[in-house]
Amino acid sequence: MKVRYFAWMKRTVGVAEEEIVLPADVRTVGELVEWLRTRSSGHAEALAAGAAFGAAVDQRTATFDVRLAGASEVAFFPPFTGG
Amino acid sequence: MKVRYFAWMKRTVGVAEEEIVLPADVRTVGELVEWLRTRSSGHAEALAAGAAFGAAVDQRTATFDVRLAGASEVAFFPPFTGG
Amino acid sequence: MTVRVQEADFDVGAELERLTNGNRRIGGLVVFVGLVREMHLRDGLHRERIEALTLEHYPGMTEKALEDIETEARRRWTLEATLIVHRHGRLEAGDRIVLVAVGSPHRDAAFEACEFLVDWLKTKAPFWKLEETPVGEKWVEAHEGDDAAAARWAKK
Amino acid sequence: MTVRVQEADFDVGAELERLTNGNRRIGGLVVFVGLVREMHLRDGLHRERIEALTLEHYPGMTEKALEDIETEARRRWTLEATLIVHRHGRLEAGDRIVLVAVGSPHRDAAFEACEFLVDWLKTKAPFWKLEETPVGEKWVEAHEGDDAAAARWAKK
Repeated sequence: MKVRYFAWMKRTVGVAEEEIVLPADVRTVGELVEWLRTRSSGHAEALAAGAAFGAAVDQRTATFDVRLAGASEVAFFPPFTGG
Repeated sequence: MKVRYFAWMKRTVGVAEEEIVLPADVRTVGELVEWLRTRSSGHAEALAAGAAFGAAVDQRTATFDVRLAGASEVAFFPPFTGG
Repeated sequence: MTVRVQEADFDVGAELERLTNGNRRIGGLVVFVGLVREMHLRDGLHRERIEALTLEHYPGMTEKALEDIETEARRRWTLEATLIVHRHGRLEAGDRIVLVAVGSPHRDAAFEACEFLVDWLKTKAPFWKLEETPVGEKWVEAHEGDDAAAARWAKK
Repeated sequence: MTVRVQEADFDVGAELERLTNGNRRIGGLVVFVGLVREMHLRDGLHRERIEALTLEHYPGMTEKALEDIETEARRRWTLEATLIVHRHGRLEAGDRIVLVAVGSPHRDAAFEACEFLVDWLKTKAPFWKLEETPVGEKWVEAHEGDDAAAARWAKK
């Protein structure tokens, strides 16, 4: 599964995207966040519990309880500031 | 003083504008309306008591109690339907 | 602040370019373009198509009214640029009638001021529409919705 | 219904001409153009000018989000034509960022739908602004006013 990061999260994690093999016990976006935090200090900082960030599953905005079964791309990003 | 008519009022009165000499006892827009009604049947119809029309004195919208002293142009017209 | 009444069509892109060019304080530009809509008039059993219309106006008063409206908008909102171009004469379905453009640092002010200008234009500017139908010419009657639209701004 | 995300500038007049051309059911066209406003950032004792910004976006998701927003607008209002063009990449003060245009038989619907689209764009489309200041780059933080502006449409 592809995991992507945007804006300042990309710089904090250190990569724009990475391929991961999803562990069997990681079933939701929230569980993925917890698992990713253990990968590096950059991940831990970007995905910290108090940080304001959102997620998308297969390019649609997703809350943390959304299931990952069948998903090919998950993204994390700060609040949108466009327009 | 010049008196002007617009839209259907121009056709009903029969002229787009006319020069009048204001009688001494005609002091307001309302008094001018009453006086103009006596000039022809077209005037009487266009400026009838129940008709919906507005007025302007020197090209600014005016209510019927506005005084005519010093005015050089009075206009009568149906409600605006532009834009 | 620009107000123009003209018979000729206007070029929306060129007008906006001229309006905002060089003003780096504008964050939002809101534009209204009014067009002649193809309409049908139900008259007895027949449904008649309106082919075109003629916009009569009161030269001199029109410019004063548009300037008054624009001054009022600038009193209510912080605006960097305003433009009103209104056509008169004969217009066919699909033709542009009016252009109202408002540039402001903030988009809320631009939206509100533009809608205010359009609502007021409909009720405070001396224009009258004469429609051409297959059965003859017909003066358009005032629309109650327009008065209601203009009236909501009186509450401010 | 058209949604485009592009690095290149757009020509407002040409876009509107293409959008409305031949559609004689449009009575009102409301257009929003968002521009990069020259801003100043207060940072300690210094007032630093923002020279330019870079708009990062999420290709793929952006188009989906813009299409969702447009579909929602068309569900709520009777619209004849809608267009969203959003730029990404580096932009300087005075540059155009976004174009939103809505054509409807009635002006009220056009105004409401255009403002709705702009409010939603700010909060639902995956764009992030990186500002260039004389003291370095700075990611823009989310603006509470934008969430409030988008939230008012949830009541409908």
